[in-house]
Amino acid sequence: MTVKFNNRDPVYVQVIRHFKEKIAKGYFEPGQEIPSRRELANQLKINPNTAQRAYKEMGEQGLIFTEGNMPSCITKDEAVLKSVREELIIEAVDLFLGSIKSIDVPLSEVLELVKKKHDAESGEAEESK
Amino acid sequence: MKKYWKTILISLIIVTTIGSYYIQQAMASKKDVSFKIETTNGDKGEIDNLILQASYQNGGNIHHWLQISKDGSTNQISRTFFRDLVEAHEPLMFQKYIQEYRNFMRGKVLNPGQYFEDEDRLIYTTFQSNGRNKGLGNLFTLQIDTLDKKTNDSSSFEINMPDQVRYDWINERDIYIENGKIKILATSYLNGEEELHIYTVDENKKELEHDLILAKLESEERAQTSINILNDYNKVQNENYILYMVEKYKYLDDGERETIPSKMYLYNYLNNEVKELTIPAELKPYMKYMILHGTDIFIPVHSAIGLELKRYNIEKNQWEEHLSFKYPSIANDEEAPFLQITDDKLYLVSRVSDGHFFFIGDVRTGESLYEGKIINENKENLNADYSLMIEQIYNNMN
Amino acid sequence: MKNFFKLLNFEVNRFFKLYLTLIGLIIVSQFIGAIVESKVYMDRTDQEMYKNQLSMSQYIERHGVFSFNYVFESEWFLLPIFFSIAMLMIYVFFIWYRDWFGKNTFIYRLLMLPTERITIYFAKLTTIMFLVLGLVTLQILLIPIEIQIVNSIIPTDFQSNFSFYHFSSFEIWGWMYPNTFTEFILIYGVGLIFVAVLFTAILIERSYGLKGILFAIVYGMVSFGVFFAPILLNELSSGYFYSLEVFLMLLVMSFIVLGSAIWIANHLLKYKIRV
Amino acid sequence: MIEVKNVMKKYGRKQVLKGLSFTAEKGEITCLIGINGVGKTTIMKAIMALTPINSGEILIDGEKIRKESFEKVTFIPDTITMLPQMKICDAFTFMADFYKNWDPLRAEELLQFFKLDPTERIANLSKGNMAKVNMILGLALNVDYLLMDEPFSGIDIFSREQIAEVFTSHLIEDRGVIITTHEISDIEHLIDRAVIIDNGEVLKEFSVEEVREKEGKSVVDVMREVYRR
Repeated sequence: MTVKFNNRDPVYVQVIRHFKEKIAKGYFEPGQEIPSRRELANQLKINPNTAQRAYKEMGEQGLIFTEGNMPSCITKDEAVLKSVREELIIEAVDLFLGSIKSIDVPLSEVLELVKKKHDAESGEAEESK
Repeated sequence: MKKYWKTILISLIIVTTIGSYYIQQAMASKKDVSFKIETTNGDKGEIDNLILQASYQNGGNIHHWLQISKDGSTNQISRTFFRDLVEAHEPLMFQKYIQEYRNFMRGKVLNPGQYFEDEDRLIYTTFQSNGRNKGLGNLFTLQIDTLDKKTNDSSSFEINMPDQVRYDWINERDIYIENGKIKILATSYLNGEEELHIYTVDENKKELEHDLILAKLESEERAQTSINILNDYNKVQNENYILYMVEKYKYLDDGERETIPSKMYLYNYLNNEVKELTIPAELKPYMKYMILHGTDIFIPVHSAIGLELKRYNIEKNQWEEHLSFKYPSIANDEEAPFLQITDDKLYLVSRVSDGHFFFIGDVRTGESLYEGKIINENKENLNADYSLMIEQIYNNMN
Repeated sequence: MKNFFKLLNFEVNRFFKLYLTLIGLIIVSQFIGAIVESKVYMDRTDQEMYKNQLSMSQYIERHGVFSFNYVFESEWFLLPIFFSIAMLMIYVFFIWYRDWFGKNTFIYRLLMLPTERITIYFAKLTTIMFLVLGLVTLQILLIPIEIQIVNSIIPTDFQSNFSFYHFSSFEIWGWMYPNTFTEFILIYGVGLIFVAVLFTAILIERSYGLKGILFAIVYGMVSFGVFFAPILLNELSSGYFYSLEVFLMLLVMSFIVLGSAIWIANHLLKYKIRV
Repeated sequence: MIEVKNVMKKYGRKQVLKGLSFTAEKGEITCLIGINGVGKTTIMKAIMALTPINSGEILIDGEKIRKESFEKVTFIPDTITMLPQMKICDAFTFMADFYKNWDPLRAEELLQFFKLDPTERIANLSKGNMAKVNMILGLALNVDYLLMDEPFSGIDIFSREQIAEVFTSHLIEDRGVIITTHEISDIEHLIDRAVIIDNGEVLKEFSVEEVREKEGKSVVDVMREVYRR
């Protein structure tokens, strides 16, 4: 996996976000093993210390857990996983709302469009399969 | 280890080679040229205290110095570096001085002509030039150092030579000291001119009292004239007379020089008189071999049957009948025979076919005291045409 | 100590190729010399004998037998030696400057070795002496061979016997192969001091750049002065001291000069050296 | 910890370091940033006692540099420090000869990682490969501190990436690294601390993550600020 980082947000924050997305998308099953922080650093071409920091944070947020000196795993706690998903969705929606506020259109109309677009894309997606 | 083989190998080679080279050197010098004296006749005791300071040439022109005594010879090739450092190569008399009067001898020129010794004093005199202004000659100061042999304390004083005493250099030949008067025999050179002087110094007044010119050579005549002093060069004790000749010679076409009739003079320290010696015609050819000894003048004449010593007595100023020493002919032209007369003894060393003939005779009675041979012990180290030169024979006793 | 030997070995290996060529040069040139010179001599002899109808003995009467000086004083023999000396002199400087100005600045590595830096100095110093003594040894080994070569060409009647202690009667040999081991040690000791002073001078230059050149020269002259002070002193005092005393003074001075050279070098390498 | 305490240095008349100070922690990558000729390299040489300083002091874990220190801190200059005629393996034997803590296995590993042939003569190496070998000479030593002078300058992009990768690997982990660069962007994410230097002085010394977190600025942003001042 590779990630394009921006230089302004702390790298460890970006790493955590990256993990959340993966979880939300379901690439990571609950309880799945994740790469050691060294592997991670190597894969993402980041400083091991940063990877360490990211894992620490995620540990505190309960996203991952480590038993003894076993490799860390994604949490099995449904609640947390669910919250991650919601968090991302809400984030996205907030962003969306924020941008359409500027051009005040009635919500119904917008939703129409959204629905249409979404179906079309997913349709293409179907075909492409 | 094995990646160091080069270095190790080379070091081994270096050490072994250089090591063995010097071991070989040591060996070589062990079985080095060495001479010994073989008594053929007379009293062995004669050579007990003798030391012959000599040098030999073995082809080439390097002089190897060595000393020969009854116990054989010191070989000089094996001389260690340090033996050189302790003036081992200097004439024995000076080695003795340096041992006994180390401090007094510091920085002194080792030229017997500048020394005087009697039982209680050793005196050294030297002319020091004030620098070199060629042509006009240098001004000189005469320095006189005196060592009291008993108390071993030394004193010194200087005399500035008067202005007319200007020379390029002054070469001292002999010192004579009699009741407070120091007489210095010296040859002085200026622009090719040569003069023989007697400088008389008053020890107590510390001043130059008298400057006598015995002989003078103009620059042009020096080409075929020279002043020879026939006294024993190494004698530092008083001798009442100075025997010198103004030798005239001409060069033969083969480059050899031939003495032509020349004048012989005798100077008397006691009364500052110079008188010319008249030499019988038949002796003239030998005059330049004359030897002054005490009140006698000897003229050696080598002959088939040995050596004839013509004798002239100065006091009686007359010729007395000669002494003759008989021994097998030693006529030999490669090496002129060495002759020395000290303490009424005649020492003669002359080349013979199988070595060198060594003879000691009594010059009062004319009898032979000792006959022997100086031979090279190990022939293989010496070319057949080696030559041995005796510089001086010392008697350890005095 | 271990590191010293490693470095020594390393430095030796660095020069080794050049060293071999040098040795080869000497051997070839001197052997040719031995052959050529003896041939020339024989031709001359034959002509001479033929021209004036001389028998061997008569000829030897007049001209003497073959002398090894013909060989040992010929260019064939001497030039390669002088060349080698020159090479080694140059290498005294090269052995340092190559590490700075070489294609890769190796001095970085040397100075970063976990060992006292003065060890590098000692290693290089020993290397030079090592190379010198190597050639000295080579010459000792070659002489007998060359004598063999000559004697194989010159008929026995013309041969003169040659032993090693006559060897030291030629001037340069007198210096390169003194008569006694003591003198050998002393002479090459002086050589060592000379190289040490040069090394230190080089390090001064390396440490202070352009200014350094000036310092280096001054330092060199001072060392030289100190070293020869006793002799000078003795000259001025018109031989006041006996040779033994002068020698001892020289000995002391040499130790002072060598000691200070090493001390300065050590200080520079520790605190002042620049890469 | 390597402490550089107000070090001053002159070259002739030119003052290259004007009382410069910073510290580099073990286990962190500290980057000396600054345009060429501000004395970055000089500092590194000064730390290694490869050039004298006029005043100030430099301590490695609290001590001045000693011969033992060279088993603890090493310097990778921007040129290779082995003889051209040497083979790579020769160079390694040399290192093994003199350094107690040379790790031949790691050297091997790195050779394979960089895909280098140990029998290659150093003279014949490409610039990139030479830089890599040079890296190995430093990295295969079990030292606590690594000083690297412009490891990325003037070499091809792939070599850069390979070398960059090394920084994220166990080879660097737990060691203190000081690295100089005049081109930060390649390694912006690799470093922990940045020390911005301009004509012989430290303009700013900071932890990059902190700055991103608190001020939301990239290293380049910070550089812009400090230079503008």
